Amino acid sequence: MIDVLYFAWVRERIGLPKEQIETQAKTVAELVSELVEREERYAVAFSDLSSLRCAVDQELVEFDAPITAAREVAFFPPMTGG
Amino acid sequence: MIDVLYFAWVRERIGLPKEQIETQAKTVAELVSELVEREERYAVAFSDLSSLRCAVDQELVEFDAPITAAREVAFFPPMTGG
Amino acid sequence: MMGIRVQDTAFDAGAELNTFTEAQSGAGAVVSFSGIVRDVDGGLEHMEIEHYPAMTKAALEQIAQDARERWALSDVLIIHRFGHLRPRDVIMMVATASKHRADAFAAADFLMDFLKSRAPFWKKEHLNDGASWVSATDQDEAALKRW
Amino acid sequence: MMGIRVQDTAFDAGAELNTFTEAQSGAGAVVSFSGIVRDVDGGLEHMEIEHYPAMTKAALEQIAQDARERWALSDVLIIHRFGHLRPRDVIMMVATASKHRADAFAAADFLMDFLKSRAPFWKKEHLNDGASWVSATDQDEAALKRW
Repeated sequence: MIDVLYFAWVRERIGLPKEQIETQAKTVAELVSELVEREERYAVAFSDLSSLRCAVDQELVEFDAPITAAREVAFFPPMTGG
Repeated sequence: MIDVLYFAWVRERIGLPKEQIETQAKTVAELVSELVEREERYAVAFSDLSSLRCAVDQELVEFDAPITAAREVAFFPPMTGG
Repeated sequence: MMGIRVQDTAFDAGAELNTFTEAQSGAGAVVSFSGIVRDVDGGLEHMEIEHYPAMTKAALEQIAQDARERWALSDVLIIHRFGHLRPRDVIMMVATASKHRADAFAAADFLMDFLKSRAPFWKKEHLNDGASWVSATDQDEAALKRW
Repeated sequence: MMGIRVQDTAFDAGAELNTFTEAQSGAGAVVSFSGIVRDVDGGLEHMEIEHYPAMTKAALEQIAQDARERWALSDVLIIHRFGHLRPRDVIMMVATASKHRADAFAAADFLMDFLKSRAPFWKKEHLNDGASWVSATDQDEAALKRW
């Protein structure tokens, strides 16, 4: 089981801030593929990966990052701090 | 008659902050030459013009600037504001 | 030294600047930056800032640490709000202290570039006629390449 | 807008920053710089700052005006002390406000470079073992060439 978090418009499109997911995905990209196949709202949220960023265990990573040992994966748009 | 002002170590070497001078000098440089011939303390203060700056009527200028219409000439070391 | 705060309450940027300045010994230069909620053509009702609580503080500490490794800083302060903000509210501030001014200036500029694109905050503008998430700009991403 | 003050009394940099920030409408970025009297290896008793009263304010206004012509600034503040200062006293501050942060940062940096070498102030350090005028550095003069 892995915690998956969504922020900003990703959260709004998927409709929840956090969920626990049972997955065999080895990378963030594989996790995305699994989610996209689940329901339309995931397919919409993940339709353009270039407009998304992800973090594994609170570290910014690329989509090919491994998640086999991860406890938490987060998806969000490019950040707009400051 | 022209007001001549001295600041910082120029003031200290010449021994006064301001004096009125009767001069026919046409440029700052000519005024400096006149002053240098007056007394040793002026010769000391003006011995190295590259370490001095001057202003005519409160505007920074080069030593070849005209002073025929000037009311005030000031001499000082490079500024150290901020 | 280094101070990092993430909070939903307002803070007094001037008081923070004074406290920061007074805490320094040996610094000759203090630079501060304040980011302010701009009204969008008079139509902004409020701004909502979302963040990633488990990640935010560590991300800001990392950015501050990177700045400390690049410049001779005696101190760094970062305060960033989240939650509900109104036009003209101060969103965040950074302050840097150093012996000479070039370090404090460069570090504050660097901190802002990285805060903008690498700290997990997202802004949503609630306008008279609807709400929308603020988009990151290519310019913000390009700014990172300066360093 | 533009505020220029030359004074022998102390000022509250934080309060000035707040007043400056609150006066802005439409600005998203405020940058401030404070210059602080550094102790020189523990030996500084006080610093004396001399200036050229008839020229100082006009020179600062010219520098501020130059900054306003180069960047999109909504406001500029310069406060500079003269007279008798002690270690850790704030000598001077500048603040700049703009819509976007790049303008405020560049303008504050520019103001400081020109204040340093083109505003008629001279610093004298009174140390335990004697007094001496602070020398301008080649670095200060070189900094002007950046602009």
